[in-house]
Amino acid sequence: MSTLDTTAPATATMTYLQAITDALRVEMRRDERVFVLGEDVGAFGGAFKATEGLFDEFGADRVQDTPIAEAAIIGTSVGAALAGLRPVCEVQFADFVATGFDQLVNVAGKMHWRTGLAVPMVLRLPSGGGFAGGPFHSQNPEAWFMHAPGLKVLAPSTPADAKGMLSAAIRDHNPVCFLEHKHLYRRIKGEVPVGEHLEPFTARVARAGEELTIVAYGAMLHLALEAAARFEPGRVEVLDLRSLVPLDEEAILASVRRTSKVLIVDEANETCAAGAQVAALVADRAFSDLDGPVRRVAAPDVPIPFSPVLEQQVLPTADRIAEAARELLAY
Amino acid sequence: MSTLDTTAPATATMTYLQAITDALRVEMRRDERVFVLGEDVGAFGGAFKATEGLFDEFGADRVQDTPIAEAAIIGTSVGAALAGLRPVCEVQFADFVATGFDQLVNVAGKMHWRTGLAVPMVLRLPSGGGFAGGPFHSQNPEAWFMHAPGLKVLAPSTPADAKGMLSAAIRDHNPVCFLEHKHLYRRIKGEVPVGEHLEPFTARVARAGEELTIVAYGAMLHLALEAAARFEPGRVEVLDLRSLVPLDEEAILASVRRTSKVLIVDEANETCAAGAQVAALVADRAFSDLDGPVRRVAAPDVPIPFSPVLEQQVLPTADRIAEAARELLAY
Amino acid sequence: MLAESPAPPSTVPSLNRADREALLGFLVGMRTFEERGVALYKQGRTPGSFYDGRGQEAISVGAAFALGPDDVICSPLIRDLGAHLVRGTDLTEIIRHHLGRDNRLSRGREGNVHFGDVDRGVVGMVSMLPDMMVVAVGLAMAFRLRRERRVALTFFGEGATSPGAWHEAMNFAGLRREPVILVCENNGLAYSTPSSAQFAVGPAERAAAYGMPGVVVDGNDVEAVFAATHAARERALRGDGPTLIEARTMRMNGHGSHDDARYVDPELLAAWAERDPIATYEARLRADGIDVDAIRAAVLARLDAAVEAALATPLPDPSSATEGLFCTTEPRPLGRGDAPWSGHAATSSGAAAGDAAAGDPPAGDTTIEGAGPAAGSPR
Amino acid sequence: MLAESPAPPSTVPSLNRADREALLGFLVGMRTFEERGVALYKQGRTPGSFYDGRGQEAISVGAAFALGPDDVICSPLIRDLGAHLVRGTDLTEIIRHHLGRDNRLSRGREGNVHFGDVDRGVVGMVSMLPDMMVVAVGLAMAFRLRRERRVALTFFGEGATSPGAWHEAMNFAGLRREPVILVCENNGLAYSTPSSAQFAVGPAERAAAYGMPGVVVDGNDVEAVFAATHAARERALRGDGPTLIEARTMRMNGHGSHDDARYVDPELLAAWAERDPIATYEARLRADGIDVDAIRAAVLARLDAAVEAALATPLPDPSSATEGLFCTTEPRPLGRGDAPWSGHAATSSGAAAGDAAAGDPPAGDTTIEGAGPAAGSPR
Ligand SMILES: Cc1ncc(C[n+]2csc(CCOP(=O)(O)OP(=O)(O)O)c2C)c(N)n1
Ligand SMILES: Cc1ncc(C[n+]2csc(CCOP(=O)(O)OP(=O)(O)O)c2C)c(N)n1
Ligand SMILES: [Mg+2]
Ligand SMILES: [Mg+2]
Repeated sequence: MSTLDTTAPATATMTYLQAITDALRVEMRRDERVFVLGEDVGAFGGAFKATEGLFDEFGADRVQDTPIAEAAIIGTSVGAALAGLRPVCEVQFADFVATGFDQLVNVAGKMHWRTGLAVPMVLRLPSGGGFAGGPFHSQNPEAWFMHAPGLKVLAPSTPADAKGMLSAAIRDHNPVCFLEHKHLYRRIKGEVPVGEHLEPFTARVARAGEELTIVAYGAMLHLALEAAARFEPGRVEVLDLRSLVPLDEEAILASVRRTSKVLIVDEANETCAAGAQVAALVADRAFSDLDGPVRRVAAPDVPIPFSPVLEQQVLPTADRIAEAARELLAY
Repeated sequence: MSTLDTTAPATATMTYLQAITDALRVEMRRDERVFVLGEDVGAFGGAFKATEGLFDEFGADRVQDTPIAEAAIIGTSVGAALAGLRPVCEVQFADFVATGFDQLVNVAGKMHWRTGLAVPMVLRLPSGGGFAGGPFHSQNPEAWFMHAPGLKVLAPSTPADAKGMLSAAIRDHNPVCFLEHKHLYRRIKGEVPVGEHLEPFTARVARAGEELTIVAYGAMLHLALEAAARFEPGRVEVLDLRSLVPLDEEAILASVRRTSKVLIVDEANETCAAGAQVAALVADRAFSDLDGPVRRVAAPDVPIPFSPVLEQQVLPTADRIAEAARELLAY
Repeated sequence: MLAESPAPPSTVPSLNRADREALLGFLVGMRTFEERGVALYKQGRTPGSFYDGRGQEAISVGAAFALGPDDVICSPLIRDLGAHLVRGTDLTEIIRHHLGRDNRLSRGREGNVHFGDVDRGVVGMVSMLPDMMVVAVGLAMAFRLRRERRVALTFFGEGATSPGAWHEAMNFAGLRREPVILVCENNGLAYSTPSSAQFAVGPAERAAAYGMPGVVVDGNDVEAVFAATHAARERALRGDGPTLIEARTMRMNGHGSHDDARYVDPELLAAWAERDPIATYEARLRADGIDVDAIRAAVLARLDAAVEAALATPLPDPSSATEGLFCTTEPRPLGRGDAPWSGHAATSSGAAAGDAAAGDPPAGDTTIEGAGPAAGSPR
Repeated sequence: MLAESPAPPSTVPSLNRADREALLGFLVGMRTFEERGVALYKQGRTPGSFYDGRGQEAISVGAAFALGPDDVICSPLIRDLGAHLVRGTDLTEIIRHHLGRDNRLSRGREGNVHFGDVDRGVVGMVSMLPDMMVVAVGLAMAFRLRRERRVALTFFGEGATSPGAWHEAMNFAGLRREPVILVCENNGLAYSTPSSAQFAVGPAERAAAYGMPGVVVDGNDVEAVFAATHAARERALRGDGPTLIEARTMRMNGHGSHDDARYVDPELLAAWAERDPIATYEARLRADGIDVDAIRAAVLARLDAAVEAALATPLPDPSSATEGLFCTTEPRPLGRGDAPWSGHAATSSGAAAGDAAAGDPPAGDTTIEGAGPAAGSPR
């Protein structure tokens, strides 16, 4: 995992959630223009406790509770960003972004191209399913943002990436949608560099292999790794996209050129998902290297059900990924 | 062009826009549950005159001017649909749908699957560019809807289809996003069956060919036909998708299996567009039939510029489609 | 000053002894159900999350009790279980739903208080606040356009008055005088956020900005909520348009069962506990000679049986998850809910609600299934 | 009753002769520019569409005239060309922009009144109404957080008070007392839709529902608009929060140049024509001995030169269309706009606007480029 730091920093074990809080704290200490806002992010520390402790350290001006109003949360952040501040706003669940969608795609996303004015802001989006959240607390809306020019879209899978990419997002001069997967918050722990830590918006080979590339990101990365581990070492490569916009096309193409086969995993609903774009890319620019169809494992096009037995039927599982990998390897 | 009627109906020459008005009039006469609502759709007849004459014939209850409030236009339509009416609402420009996005994707789209309650409503979306409308009056938002389960998505390219598919959408029991391309409104004329006319939500071979399939819909269909006509007859097939949800996968696969090559055209921004889904479908399920890469011509990922010289640089043109077709034919 | 009260209702609704017994049954039904729900959740038997309306029972019960059978509720929210009970939705089905078992309300697709009952004129909520309020205005519009004598009723918290959807719904309702009743449950909190960080001016005061009356009512007094809703319904049926009812109350538990609500002042909670809507109503009914304990016992017996039946229910068939995204058959219409108030009993359509408002119910009442305390308790 | 007026301003702003000449120059500048714009559009030289603010010139001119150089306008809308002129944006650039030629404001990416001027503290609008109002509240928040003495000002039509974004912006502004001035241009029409089909209660009356004053002002009286904006600015700088100014006016042309506005009552138009903001102001200034014809002549000369220069400008380089989606260098800050009112001249920051409000401008004024009639005319 590359960092922009040149010296190897000390690390600490953190959950994915702690890594996020750490990034916020480090960046807020470093740059007084950075502030956070959102529903219940203040003294309460946020619905998931991502902003815990920040109110005490930075006060009410820099850790702002807002009314329930996603369009205003996003839109006032755009204004603050135009004025030179660096807002990091939280939508309580990524699902609710639909109520502030217009400010995001039409105001924030198009501003720089239209006017030359930068909108340095981060929209934190606790996303994804797997814990019986039901149709309105489990969505993965990233493809909507990918289809809206001018937004960067990040979806880290590890604590170190969560910290490094959130920090880099805060320093970026553009509106960044930061998808933090709720189901990783407390389940995933890892070594995270202490202090300042930045990760570039590129993909990363999470496991090397020669015969098949599994492309995944967010929570699906872990299922992809689990599935890959069921095959002999060195067969299945797993590529962690980490960033969806910009999409690291070269890393995808390089991997597929090496392995000749590709399986793409989306937790999101299949149609027009991020994986559809990856598939289209591969089918165009790596066509002559392909030795098999471009396969996908994704949630079918239905809302995410509540009852765990139904939810597991809809969300990709390590079993289904391994099964698709097996078929492709045998193709 | 198939219709559900068994007798061949009389036809009349209509513009694409007149065909839409005709569909509204015929369906409103046929079913008193059908009513239209939207900004300025009443006595004024709508920004594009699609509802012209309806107010005089059907009165203020069935042709309702609304305040400027897309979420309420869509949300009250959901309520009226739950009560058994058949609202047809107009968003003045498709671009503004982002302000009512939440009601569409979270309320309308998920209702039947969640509760068993049907939401028979149509959302008319004047969409697309090509007339110096600039970044906020030229968008093609259909991929957002395709990525939101529970919405049907139609995008006709001819007057007859516009009428037949709008009529069928009004009779459908589900929320339907009906993308009517503004640039076709008055430029495209054709023979349209008079009286009741229904078209199924399937694709249609607009021009037959053996060596390459161009997949397109909406305004792009006409550019695709123009490009195809530059090659010898019988070489280039043009498939008009007409419906994006449901997507006529069999028609796409059948065509590509025959021609072995495919070029997909999107007026929308490239990333995660409808064409990405079509490309992913082909790369998976027609892989063994392919004799060349799955190519796309789409708008690059920037807002649609105002100045015609810039707009023509961004939107697909017949030249660029023909150029890509030439390359693929030679592959 | 903004007008905070509407014209006095043209008829004063009366509640007879059976009505009061029924009201208490629903209140106790909601409380005991939710207590059991919290326990099942803490035992790990309920997936996801659990939300309750402890301390707010009088609002959903009192409001729903004023409705006629053809009226539609769109939607009861997370504090509004009482509305479902009043409409008569089967208790076992509700528990099955909470537990993610197969059930007629949601087929396991939805959880916690995200359910409606199509057959009883109750549209289930979505999470996005207050989207269903907009939908309720649309239902009311349909009723008005068809000249039907029915209303739509919607619930929302004071925090849900901040999103833009609230404004759009208020504007459409007020401008077009839709027959809709807008019940704001002001419990002073939106998750951890107090009203002082939510808005500068209270909800009822804001109603005037939309050309409709805003009525403040004691949300812990079930009869006061009933009376205000009844008046709002009459007004709507007269064609005079919507009413915003702000029912003042207090959320006595955390936002959900995962939330210990440490951020709430204990003294405030203690003060509100004195005004508990059930304890106070029980005392009143006891003083009237009503056998409160019998009502409680009947409610509990039903609850026990329902929990047992629900726990014995299988999980939904996994393959069902992808079925029915689109409606392919003739749409199911919204059905008629129970309308247990005696004032509705004179007619079966509820159209004569105003006329039938005074006096005891006529004999041979067919709207309420059964009689006596059990009638008012949840099924 | 809702409060419709704020406390009287603490200082009464005074306009000297040069100010009045400048104001007339801007008014005439807007009118003549737009008349020329309509002509260019009808000649087919302007792609897309053309919108104008005929009859409403006094609002954007009067409001912008009250601002200090560090204040930000976010955003002038389709009837607000005057605000751009007051801030000093180059006229030739604006015409280039309209014609889709290469230009510094939009590089041909945007058309009609969709432009701002980064260097002059003007953020260009988006079409979605009233999104930029929310952004203006965010700018004001930043000013408050940094304890800067500046305000944000936003414009919106009465029709744009219906979308949810309006409510969210009003709530954030009122609750947090942001230093923002909310200028509602009530011209009675939203495209073809009259106010009677837009809302039940007028915009200024609704301000009280957000805890802020709503001031009604004659939108055809440039000095009245100026005074109301000046008072709102003082209030904001004092930390007392936002003001909604409802400027009543009439849209004298169609919604855009494509619209013949047959739906507007001709008698109403005739009545408003009597109150034309330019004719009435010209009469007043003429009575004061000001050489109105000289102002007109100077404005016209500048306009002619600008149109000629713009028509000679090349189209943008097609390949530039895909550049610069993302910002890759240090963000450009918003610059300072012209603040031609003499009351600002005492300081260059505009911070002492209130203090410097009375009396003639000091000699050696450096804020206004040049002097006399031409100073107020568009560049
Ligand atoms: C649009 C939207 N944003 C955020 C949320 C998350 N959320 C769920 S409940 C809640 C608080 C609601 O407060 P209030 O409306 O007062 O209802 P109460 O919980 O007090 O009954 C929030 C913020 C939501 N459901 N919808
Ligand atoms: C959210 C949104 N919906 C619809 C439109 C289309 N539209 C453009 S201007 C307009 C009328 C605006 O009326 P008003 O706010 O009164 O401004 P005016 O044109 O009178 O200056 C409409 C409906 C829009 N721009 N934004
Ligand atoms: Mg509350
Ligand atoms: Mg107007």
